[in-house]
Amino acid sequence: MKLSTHCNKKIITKCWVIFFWIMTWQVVHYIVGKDILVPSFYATMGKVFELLGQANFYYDIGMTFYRVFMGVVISFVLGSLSALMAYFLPIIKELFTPFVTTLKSTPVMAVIILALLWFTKNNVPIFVCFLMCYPVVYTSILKGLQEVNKDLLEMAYIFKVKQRYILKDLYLPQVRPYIESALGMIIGLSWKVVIAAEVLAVPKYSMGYNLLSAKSYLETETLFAWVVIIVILSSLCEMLVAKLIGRGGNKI
Amino acid sequence: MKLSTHCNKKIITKCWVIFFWIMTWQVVHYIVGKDILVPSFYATMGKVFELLGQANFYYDIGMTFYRVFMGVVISFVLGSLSALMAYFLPIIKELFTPFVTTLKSTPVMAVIILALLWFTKNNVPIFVCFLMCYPVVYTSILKGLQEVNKDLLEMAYIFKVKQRYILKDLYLPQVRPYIESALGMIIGLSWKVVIAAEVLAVPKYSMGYNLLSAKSYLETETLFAWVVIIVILSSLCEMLVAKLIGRGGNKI
Amino acid sequence: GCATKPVEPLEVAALNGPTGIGMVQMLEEMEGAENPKYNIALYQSPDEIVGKVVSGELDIACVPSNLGAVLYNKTEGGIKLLGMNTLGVLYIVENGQTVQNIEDLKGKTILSSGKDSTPEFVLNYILNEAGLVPGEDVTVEFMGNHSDIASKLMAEEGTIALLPQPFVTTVLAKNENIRMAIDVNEAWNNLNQMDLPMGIIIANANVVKDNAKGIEAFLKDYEASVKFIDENLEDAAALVEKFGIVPNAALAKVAIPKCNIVYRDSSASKDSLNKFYEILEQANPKAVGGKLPDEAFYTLQ
Amino acid sequence: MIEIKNLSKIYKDEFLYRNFNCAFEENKVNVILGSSGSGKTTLFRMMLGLEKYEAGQILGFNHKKIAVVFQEDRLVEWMNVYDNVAFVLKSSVEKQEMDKLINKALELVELIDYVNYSVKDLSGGMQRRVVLARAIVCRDSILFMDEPFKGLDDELRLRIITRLKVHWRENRTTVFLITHSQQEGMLLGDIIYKLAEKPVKFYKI
Amino acid sequence: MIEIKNLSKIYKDEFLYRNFNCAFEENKVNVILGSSGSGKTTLFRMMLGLEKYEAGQILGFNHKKIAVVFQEDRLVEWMNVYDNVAFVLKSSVEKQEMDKLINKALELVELIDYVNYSVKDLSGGMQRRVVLARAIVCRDSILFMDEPFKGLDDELRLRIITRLKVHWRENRTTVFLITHSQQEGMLLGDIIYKLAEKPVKFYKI
Ligand SMILES: Nc1ncnc2c1ncn2[C@@H]1O[C@H](COP(=O)(O)OP(=O)(O)OP(=O)(O)O)[C@@H](O)[C@H]1O
Ligand SMILES: Nc1ncnc2c1ncn2[C@@H]1O[C@H](COP(=O)(O)OP(=O)(O)OP(=O)(O)O)[C@@H](O)[C@H]1O
Ligand SMILES: [Mg+2]
Ligand SMILES: [Mg+2]
Repeated sequence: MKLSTHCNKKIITKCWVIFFWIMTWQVVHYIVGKDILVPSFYATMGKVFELLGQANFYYDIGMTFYRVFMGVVISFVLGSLSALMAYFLPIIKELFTPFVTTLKSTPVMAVIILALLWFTKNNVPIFVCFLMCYPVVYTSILKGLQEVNKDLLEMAYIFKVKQRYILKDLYLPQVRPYIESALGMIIGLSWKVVIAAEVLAVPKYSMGYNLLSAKSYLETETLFAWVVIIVILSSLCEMLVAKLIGRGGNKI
Repeated sequence: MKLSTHCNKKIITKCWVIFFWIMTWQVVHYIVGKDILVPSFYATMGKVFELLGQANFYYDIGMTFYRVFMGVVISFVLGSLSALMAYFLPIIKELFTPFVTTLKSTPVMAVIILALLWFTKNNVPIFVCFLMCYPVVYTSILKGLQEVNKDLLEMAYIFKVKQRYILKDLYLPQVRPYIESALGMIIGLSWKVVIAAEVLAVPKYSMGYNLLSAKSYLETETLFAWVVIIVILSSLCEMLVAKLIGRGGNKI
Repeated sequence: GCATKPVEPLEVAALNGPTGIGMVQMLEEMEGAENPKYNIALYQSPDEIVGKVVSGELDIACVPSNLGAVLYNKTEGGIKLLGMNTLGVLYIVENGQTVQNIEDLKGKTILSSGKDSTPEFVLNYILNEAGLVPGEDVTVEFMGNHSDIASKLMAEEGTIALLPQPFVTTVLAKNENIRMAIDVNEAWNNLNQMDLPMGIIIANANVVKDNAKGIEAFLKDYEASVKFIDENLEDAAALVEKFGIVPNAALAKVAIPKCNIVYRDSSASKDSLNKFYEILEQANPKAVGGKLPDEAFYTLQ
Repeated sequence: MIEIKNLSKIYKDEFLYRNFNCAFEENKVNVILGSSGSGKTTLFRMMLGLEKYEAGQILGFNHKKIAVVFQEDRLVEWMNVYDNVAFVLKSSVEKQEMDKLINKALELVELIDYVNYSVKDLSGGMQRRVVLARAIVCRDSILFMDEPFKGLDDELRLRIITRLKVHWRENRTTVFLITHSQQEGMLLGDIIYKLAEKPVKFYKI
Repeated sequence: MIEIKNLSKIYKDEFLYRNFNCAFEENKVNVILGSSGSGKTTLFRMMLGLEKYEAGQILGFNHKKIAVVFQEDRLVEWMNVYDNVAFVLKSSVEKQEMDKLINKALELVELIDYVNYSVKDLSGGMQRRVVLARAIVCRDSILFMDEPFKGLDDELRLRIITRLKVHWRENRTTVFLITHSQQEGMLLGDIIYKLAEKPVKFYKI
């Protein structure tokens, strides 16, 4: 009983918040006063539902989702592995630091032609996503590892606890906030980057392509509808991951 | 004496690392076998020095640097302020969460027309940089605030320590690793993003414009030279900021 | 009172390509002028121009021809056609010797940029007319921008690509194995007995109404500028380099004549433009903003 | 008078305190004894307003200044000894007076030679003494102390206790002192309470 | 025999240990007394290999199993009581035997009712007892204990000490025990050492 009232209250707050932002949107719409620059919320939602009725829509989403998923997984796995290696082996850290700095600041545009050569069109967005997300994961997790409580590590070392338990029971829970913050950052980032890269590489089935054509034809409502869909999908992903992480272990 | 040998050793390692990556570059150059895709290190360095001799070069760099600087400062200041507000006022957090999620996943390309309308050519890159960096700062610093030691806060509360000392002496040192990791991430990101946005908005004096024209005219060596310059500048920035932070307070 | 007021300069936008080349003389004249008649800015992408046209910040703009129709429809008649300034500049180029005419493209892959814009529609049209079905007989691979295609063309033998000027010139200068295989504009001309309109000049309808004199003067100057380019290739090339449209004058000298820079006023452009729009509309109505522009687009009153 | 009325506190569906009543005297040293896990720290936390309780009232603390020795040290790790003590003072005391007060407190706990040591470089007992100094430096405050002498050797502890005793008598300080040592209780306490376990009952000794 | 030879340790340009020599007996309880800040914990840390020293040798620990009660608790906050104890065992002991060992150890420290409590929900003294259990659960290990009974009330402490005494006698455990209480030293120690301050000298009592 008590729990459910609490839940209800939370949902009501959420509704108010969403209402607030929709109102802000409408106000901006009226101020700008041009449908082709800022369409109304109502028109945008209309377009969203129109899109939902199309068969191709799901295929486009599926393909883009696949790329986002691969991009996130690859950059997360490689990012955490290399952060781990860099943490445990100073020489690897020395080697990786300039590499990651380079990755962090190399403009995507400059390597896109190499990317197009190395990968097929469908995979270029995955590569670009990796390029953007990997340094974020690496930086964040390495920082997390460096902040791990040294007292507990000493304790485990003295008791000759096996490395695998130390990793699982001591490192993981303490690095988790950093992992969460990294994931929180790259999930949003990856949607954005994959779609931007789709605009550059133009794979046949992709949300980026739809966005591009909406823009070329000045169909601002469709453009906004896609943005709404992207934002919703990315929030869903984030919520899903938060759930999975929350279940995967106890909170620190 | 002892210190200087230590320093020397570090520098020697650094040199080896850089040498290693240059070798890797050359190997890739030979494998790809086409100057227009991957020019040699030697040719690229030649171009770098050629660029260093041009007067315009410094103006371009100056303008881009100004944009990066503004982008970083604005997103850092607003990001930390809003993370602070979100941490202390739950209602603000509720309001901001959907906003930040939206920012995190809105493809830049989709708002570029709007951005071009709202800002002048020179400032669009700053706005785009903000769009990318702000959520990173917000997410990271909010996470850091949430991980602050509650015991010490209780202690300060009981002793009726003034809020400003609590912020300065308790929060700041504990949130610092998160601040550092956020700064580490956005400094690289901002160079990349500002330059990408410059390619889209093409302000008259900008590195992005140079990159673009190098690419348009298929001058791959110049392109690589610019990438090298960007990476060096971004590393310098990062080092500078690390120094400033390191001096600004004691390590936790 | 009107005469004493200093005249506000007209805000003019052109793209950093052939449309910009057409204006180099005007750019040169405006530079350092006391009271410039025009504020000319060169833009890299149409995106920027779109936003500013819609908001009314720009008075005159040079845009790709299909974008003119889109803007006309989306702003509900807020713009008008001033004239046509660029004709076809598209070529199919090849790193090799296999393609001599359109039929040779059967079974091949063509790289192209400009998804959803003029190059795609034109290419599809001429392929269809030659009895080739795009997607079945010929694979068309779209890429984000011209320079990526150009790089790939130079790096890999056997690549076939659809490229506009002045990229074609740049690529040809960099690698002697690359040659122009098909002149797409010629093909279009043969099929339609009409020019292929690539770029047009448009103006804000309010400005056309309120400042008819200014517009008229602009068009005169533009025509003069085009003539100057035709007659003084050497000087024009130098200016093109000066304003950073093409990196060096030597290259510009080769590229300019291929860019098909012209000036046709609105009535002279109407037929070829209308034909072009009809073809686009058949392919995809969105490409002209939903429907064909009506008569008002072409008339200046 | 500090009064606790009908206090009830539940942990994990079990009453730790149930209709608990008691009154403490001001300007006295109130010692609280009780076995491990009997609820002493919880009582402190409720009195300090750090822990919620299911029912009852705690009266007499309105707007009074309070200083605490928590059971755990709660030192600010990244500060030196001086700054740790200064941290709780600088919101209310001038710099110059603060210096004097801090020196006095550190002398009392025999740490005056370590003012500039980072607390990480101190031994466990020395850290505890910094915690002690941080509490006693606050004049005119009600003192809450949860095993303040934990980890100090007998001789040192006696010396400090003797000094504190004089000090508290003079200033008529209100002190709440949790300890496990009967001896300490006897030495310092004006009144001694003993807790009996769940739900807690109080005995004055 | 565990031997320390010519050990020198410098902190902040001052000798804490200087050409320090001593020998401890195996299968005995070696009690170390000394005032706060005299260098007891540092000695432990050097013996355990956690702290570097400028010169000398520490012999006799090769490949021996070791269990420690650190001066601070060093509990794994996000685990419950059982898991905290199990953490140091599961690398070497089978699940079934582990259960038995843990139960015995928790019974010894009177915490058997709290196996599933998160350590954050325990009182300070109870947490200390978990730390104690985590060390004594390791059979065949050399025990290093830095004030293991800190924060326990007198009665409980005596009960635990009595049990440990029997236990250690039976198993001929090698124990190093730091304490501040002479009484504890007398009760448990086979040999008692006393540290005199900087640079440290040792007296056998
Ligand atoms: N990291 C360090 N840097 C400088 N000095 C240190 C450091 N660690 C310990 N010391 C000094 O060494 C001395 C001995 O410390 P140690 O922790 O060994 O004392 P102890 O005998 O364990 O005292 P206690 O009973 O209070 O725990 C202290 O004076 C302390 O200030
Ligand atoms: N957060 C909590 N959740 C559940 N039970 C708790 C919590 N905090 C304390 N307890 C329980 O309340 C009881 C009293 O705890 P408290 O910390 O007050 O004991 P104490 O008298 O201070 O003991 P000690 O001398 O060991 O510090 C203990 O049995 C403990 O397990
Ligand atoms: Mg307690
Ligand atoms: Mg010690």
